Amino acid sequence: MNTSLILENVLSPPILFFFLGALAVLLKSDLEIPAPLPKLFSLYLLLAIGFKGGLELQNSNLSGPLVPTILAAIFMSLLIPIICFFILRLKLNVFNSAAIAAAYGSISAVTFITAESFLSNQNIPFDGFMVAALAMMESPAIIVGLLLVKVAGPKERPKERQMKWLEILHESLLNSSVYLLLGSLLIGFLTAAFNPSGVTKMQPFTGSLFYGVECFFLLDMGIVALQRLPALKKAGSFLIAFAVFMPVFNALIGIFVAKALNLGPGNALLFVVLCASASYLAVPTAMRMTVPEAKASFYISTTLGLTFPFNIVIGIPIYMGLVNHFIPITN
Amino acid sequence: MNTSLILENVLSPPILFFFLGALAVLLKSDLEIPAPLPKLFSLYLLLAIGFKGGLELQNSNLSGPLVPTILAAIFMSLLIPIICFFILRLKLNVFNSAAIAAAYGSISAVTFITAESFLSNQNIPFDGFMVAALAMMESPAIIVGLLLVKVAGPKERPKERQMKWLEILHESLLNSSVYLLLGSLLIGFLTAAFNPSGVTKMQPFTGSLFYGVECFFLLDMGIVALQRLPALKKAGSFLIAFAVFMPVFNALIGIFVAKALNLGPGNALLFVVLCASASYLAVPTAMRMTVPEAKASFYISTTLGLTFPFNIVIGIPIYMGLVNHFIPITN
Amino acid sequence: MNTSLILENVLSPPILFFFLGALAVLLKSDLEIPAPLPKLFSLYLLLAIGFKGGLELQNSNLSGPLVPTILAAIFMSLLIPIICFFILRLKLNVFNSAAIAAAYGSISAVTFITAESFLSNQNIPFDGFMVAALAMMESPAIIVGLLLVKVAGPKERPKERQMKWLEILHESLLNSSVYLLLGSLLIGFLTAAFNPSGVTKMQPFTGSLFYGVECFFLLDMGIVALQRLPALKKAGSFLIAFAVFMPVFNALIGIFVAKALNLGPGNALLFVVLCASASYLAVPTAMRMTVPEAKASFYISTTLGLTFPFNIVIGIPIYMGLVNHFIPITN
Amino acid sequence: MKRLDLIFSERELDQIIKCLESADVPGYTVMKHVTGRGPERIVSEDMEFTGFGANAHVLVFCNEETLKRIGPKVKPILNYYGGVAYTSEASSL
Amino acid sequence: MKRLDLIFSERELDQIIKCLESADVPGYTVMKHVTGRGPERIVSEDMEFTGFGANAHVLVFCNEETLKRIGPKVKPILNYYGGVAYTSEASSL
Amino acid sequence: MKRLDLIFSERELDQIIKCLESADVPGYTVMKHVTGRGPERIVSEDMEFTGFGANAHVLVFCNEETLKRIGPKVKPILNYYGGVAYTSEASSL
Ligand SMILES: Nc1ncnc2c1ncn2[C@@H]1O[C@H](COP(=O)(O)O)[C@@H](O)[C@H]1O
Ligand SMILES: Nc1ncnc2c1ncn2[C@@H]1O[C@H](COP(=O)(O)O)[C@@H](O)[C@H]1O
Ligand SMILES: Nc1ncnc2c1ncn2[C@@H]1O[C@H](COP(=O)(O)O)[C@@H](O)[C@H]1O
Ligand code: NA
Ligand code: NA
Ligand code: NA
Repeated sequence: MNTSLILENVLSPPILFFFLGALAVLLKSDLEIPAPLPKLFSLYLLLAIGFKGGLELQNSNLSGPLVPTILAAIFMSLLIPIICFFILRLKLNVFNSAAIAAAYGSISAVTFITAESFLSNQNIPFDGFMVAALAMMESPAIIVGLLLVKVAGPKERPKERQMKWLEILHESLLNSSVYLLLGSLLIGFLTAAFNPSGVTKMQPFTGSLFYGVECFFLLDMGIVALQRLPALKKAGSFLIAFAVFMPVFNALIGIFVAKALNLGPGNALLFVVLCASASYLAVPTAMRMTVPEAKASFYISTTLGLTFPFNIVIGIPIYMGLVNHFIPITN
Repeated sequence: MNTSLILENVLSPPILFFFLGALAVLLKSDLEIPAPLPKLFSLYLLLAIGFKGGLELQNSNLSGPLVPTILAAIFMSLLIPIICFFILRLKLNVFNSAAIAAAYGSISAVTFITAESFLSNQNIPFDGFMVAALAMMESPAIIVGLLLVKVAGPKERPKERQMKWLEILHESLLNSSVYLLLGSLLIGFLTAAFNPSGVTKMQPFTGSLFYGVECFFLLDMGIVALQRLPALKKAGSFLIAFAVFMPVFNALIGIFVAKALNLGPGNALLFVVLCASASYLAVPTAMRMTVPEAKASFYISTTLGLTFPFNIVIGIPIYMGLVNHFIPITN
Repeated sequence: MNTSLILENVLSPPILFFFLGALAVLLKSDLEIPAPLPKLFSLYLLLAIGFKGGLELQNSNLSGPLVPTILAAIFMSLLIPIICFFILRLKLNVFNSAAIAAAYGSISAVTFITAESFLSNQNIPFDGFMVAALAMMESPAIIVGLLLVKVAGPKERPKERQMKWLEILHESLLNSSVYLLLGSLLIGFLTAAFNPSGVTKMQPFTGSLFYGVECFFLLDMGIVALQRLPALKKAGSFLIAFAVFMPVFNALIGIFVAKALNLGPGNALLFVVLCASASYLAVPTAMRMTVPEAKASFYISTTLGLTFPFNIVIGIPIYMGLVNHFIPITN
Repeated sequence: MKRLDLIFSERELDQIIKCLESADVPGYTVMKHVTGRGPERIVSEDMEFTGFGANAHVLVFCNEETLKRIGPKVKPILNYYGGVAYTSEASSL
Repeated sequence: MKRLDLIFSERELDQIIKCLESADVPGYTVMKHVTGRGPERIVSEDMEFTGFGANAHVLVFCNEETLKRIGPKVKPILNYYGGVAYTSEASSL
Repeated sequence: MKRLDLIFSERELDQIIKCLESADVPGYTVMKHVTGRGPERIVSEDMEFTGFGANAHVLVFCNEETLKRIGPKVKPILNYYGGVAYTSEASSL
């Protein structure tokens, strides 16, 4: 069954465009999407995800499994980095371990929307408010990562590298992707509440266009991800194994939490995908600023070069299979 | 009543995104919309405004209050800079006064479309041909500004700075934003007249997408406007007061002209907004070329840093209140 | 009759925007569409053309005149460069002749979509699978061009300039525009076959938006084309005549092949336009890499400065007139 | 061999290039979308969309005589609109 | 007159400019979206959209004394985050 | 310390960087989207979307010996496809 799910997933436009981008790098085609076009797509996607999430949050009346789900999501984004940190410490120093751990505690918005597309292809319902969970998982992971450095790092860190609390909060809450996502969420919420005609007028932009832009962006992500692979090879087999097995492990924890939360299969998959995915946007930029001792190539090549493709291509259908197995449909 | 109008206006997506951008600067988030993306949005908006205006111009059969309205608009864009000039001369030199005066005589297309969104939110009808008035108000203000320098400026201006008539006309009619707006207007007009199926095929691009791109652009405008504020503080309290009171004053003149023209409340608001708004695109670039003696930070920080936010956030609902008060609905 | 067709064609938004761009250069307006925005439009157009072509290819069940048409298209893209080469050799050296010949053997995707818009304006049906013919005509022309250099070129070409077969195939099949077009075609095909809901979700992006982006891109092409004209004047009257008469000549050959293939008037026009159009994207970049001895200004100013505008403005309606004349409608 | 660095507003690019051409430079290189601050004005990226905010950085490698021809041609423009010009020594690789 | 070329990650741009301002430079020029490789890291264009991948190239023309004030201010930043600084001779056109 | 400025078409960027790497440069900086004119061709921004119109400006700071290794590697490429290379003196801040 999983193979048929994988096949269905692979034969959807976003994943096919991802492959097209990756293949371009493999075949040394000169296809490129010059800067700042990828930035345009990523700004658009964050704005649209946030806005749509805000609408649905409003429509959900903030009721049902919303609050426990969000609390569980925050909990996961605190727990996962700690688990990751101890595993990574087996081979890596404190700085690299903390930075990678933070990335895996956080989320990848594009993995999330790929999972949403997958669900709507399978006609499995899910709640838009899951976007709120997504938005809430970015900052805690960053904070845990920085705390790990503070607690486990060398005491003789030069003075200018001693982090101040304010800086940590600033990096974790106000870095552009978190800020735009949360802001758009709020705007979507307010618009749905006070200005329903505004929702209709936004729909062609944030709604109809979304899938196409997603494909365009995934074309670029295919290029970018494959260009990270050489760095991953240099990083060694420990990190390669980590980048594939850690998401699955995190997904498994996620499934049991989802089950405990009594989520339906759609929401459960999204929750699991949030746990399994790793950040290559907000967290890396925050780490770059606050823990320059960590090797950027480590946390980028693992998250972007391997975990991201793994999740969107075969992870999502595998997680769906697991969800179907562990969470009976009567839910 | 005005407060409720202000609230309704503030709770619409474009204004909310404007605030989101402004807040990003205040909170020192690293959110930015890298060049040339703002240029993409502004080119798109000009093209779409022009095209839609052209359609409506065609559909209006060039009849009704069209011609007197346009003549009155041109008159206002000649009158306002002269009034502004004499006020500004109280404190500023000829060059700065003329440049700022020209900016306030001209218009801001984004303020105009925000007013249109406001009207359609309030279900108040207006005529698309008002775009033609908008298009006609850019050039005269530039010409008056340059004439003011010629007439009131020092006689010993170095030779290379003596403006030639051709150059003045070139700058005022062919600078990119005026040109694209007028050109798209003409294309919309011709398409509506000779190729109705072309209109339908353009609609998803120039029509459905418009509101969303407007929001995206206003997000950037929020960033840009707030970044102008420090320069405004340097410019002093005279200019700060000017940037808030002049639009209201111009709006009041506009209301009486609108009343004399017998415009309905929708068209009246748009007319008033044209009078009250100030240019930060066409005029500043034209002034930069022809009157380099004027301080760019003066005319940009006033128009963009204060008048623009003032107009779109509270100006428009205030003007609507005034229109409702002075122009009885039986009109 | 042709004049009325020309007029109808000229009064469509894409052509009007093309004129607007060209006029901006003539009048020295500072209108410009800064890089990489034109790249964004061209990537989008290739992606959308390919995707839509793939859908229609799937829907056509690969049956009917598809295979003979594609074979004939490949044949034309081999034949035309050879004819062009011998004509060009009358005045130009081997390198320039081969490079220009290759450009005319290949195709211009924007000319093609302008022809499609023209047909749908005229309510003349055509088959989407013609895009497959378009995609197949890029590479052969490049290969012929390089072979002509190899065969007819000086034997003492320095060693580093001796082309390897692999390089030729790489340049002709994997340059970004061919690659993106073919890849999107395949993705469209697969999506239509296995994931019909994916087709619906792509439609607002690849379908509804297309006409508007085409207009925007043609605005830029107007600017770019007119900027090529001075170089064309330098290139001399032989090349100027070539750039106008060669397309017509190629179109005539195309008409007889189309007649032999028994194509309906819509498909026939598209086939003829493919023959008549010349590449300014894939071929020039390939030639630049492999035959740097050829003057880039020659092959760009002819294809982009003259043949492209000629085809989209008056070529297409003329070819339509010829098609109507030579291919009786009973077909 | 000399190296000349010119930095000024993009709006004057055409004029400056005309000067360079009329001084018969062997070539030049243009970097656009450059920002900065001079003695008076800050040129910032965020105003670029208005056709306002960007500088161009033009680089010319030429011999001493050509440089002498360039000076009197570009200086008036830089004085009028703002901008800077610096030279240094360079030699062909 | 001296020419100073600073190359470092765009993320440190604000900090570096503050240093320059506090050293009272007469002006500076910023080129963003620059990529490259240093002794350790490759900075590549394709990661630019993440806010990660681009360097800034800052160019300052100033006199020797100003340069001496700049050094101690920017060097700690370059040491902390990476980046290079080179000077050469220049003279006004 | 030496400064090397290389300007050539973006299409040759990978090749040139390979040369630099094989000459063991300590680092390099790349500015893309650069335009200009050489003795023969004008490289203009408006053709950039075709993959045609832009140059790259590559900047290398290195010692004299490294520079000597670079020369013979990059010159054939510049001769074949066009492009220029100039050196000047520089010193670390
Ligand atoms: N001392 C300097 N060093 C580097 N760049 C400068 C310097 N002074 C001015 N510039 C550049 O030249 C541009 C125009 O200068 P100005 O018109 O004098 O304000 C500025 O925006 C800077 O990019
Ligand atoms: N030797 C060099 N020559 C030119 N640019 C360099 C050199 N070394 C470093 N850079 C530039 O400085 C940036 C930061 O260097 P680093 O932080 O030392 O890796 C690199 O990405 C390059 O753009
Ligand atoms: N004398 C020069 N000074 C500055 N840049 C130059 C010079 N000559 C050539 N270039 C640059 O090098 C590029 C390639 O030169 P070429 O291939 O010789 O035409 C040009 O497009 C210019 O950007
Ligand atoms: Na996670
Ligand atoms: Na006004
Ligand atoms: Na052809």
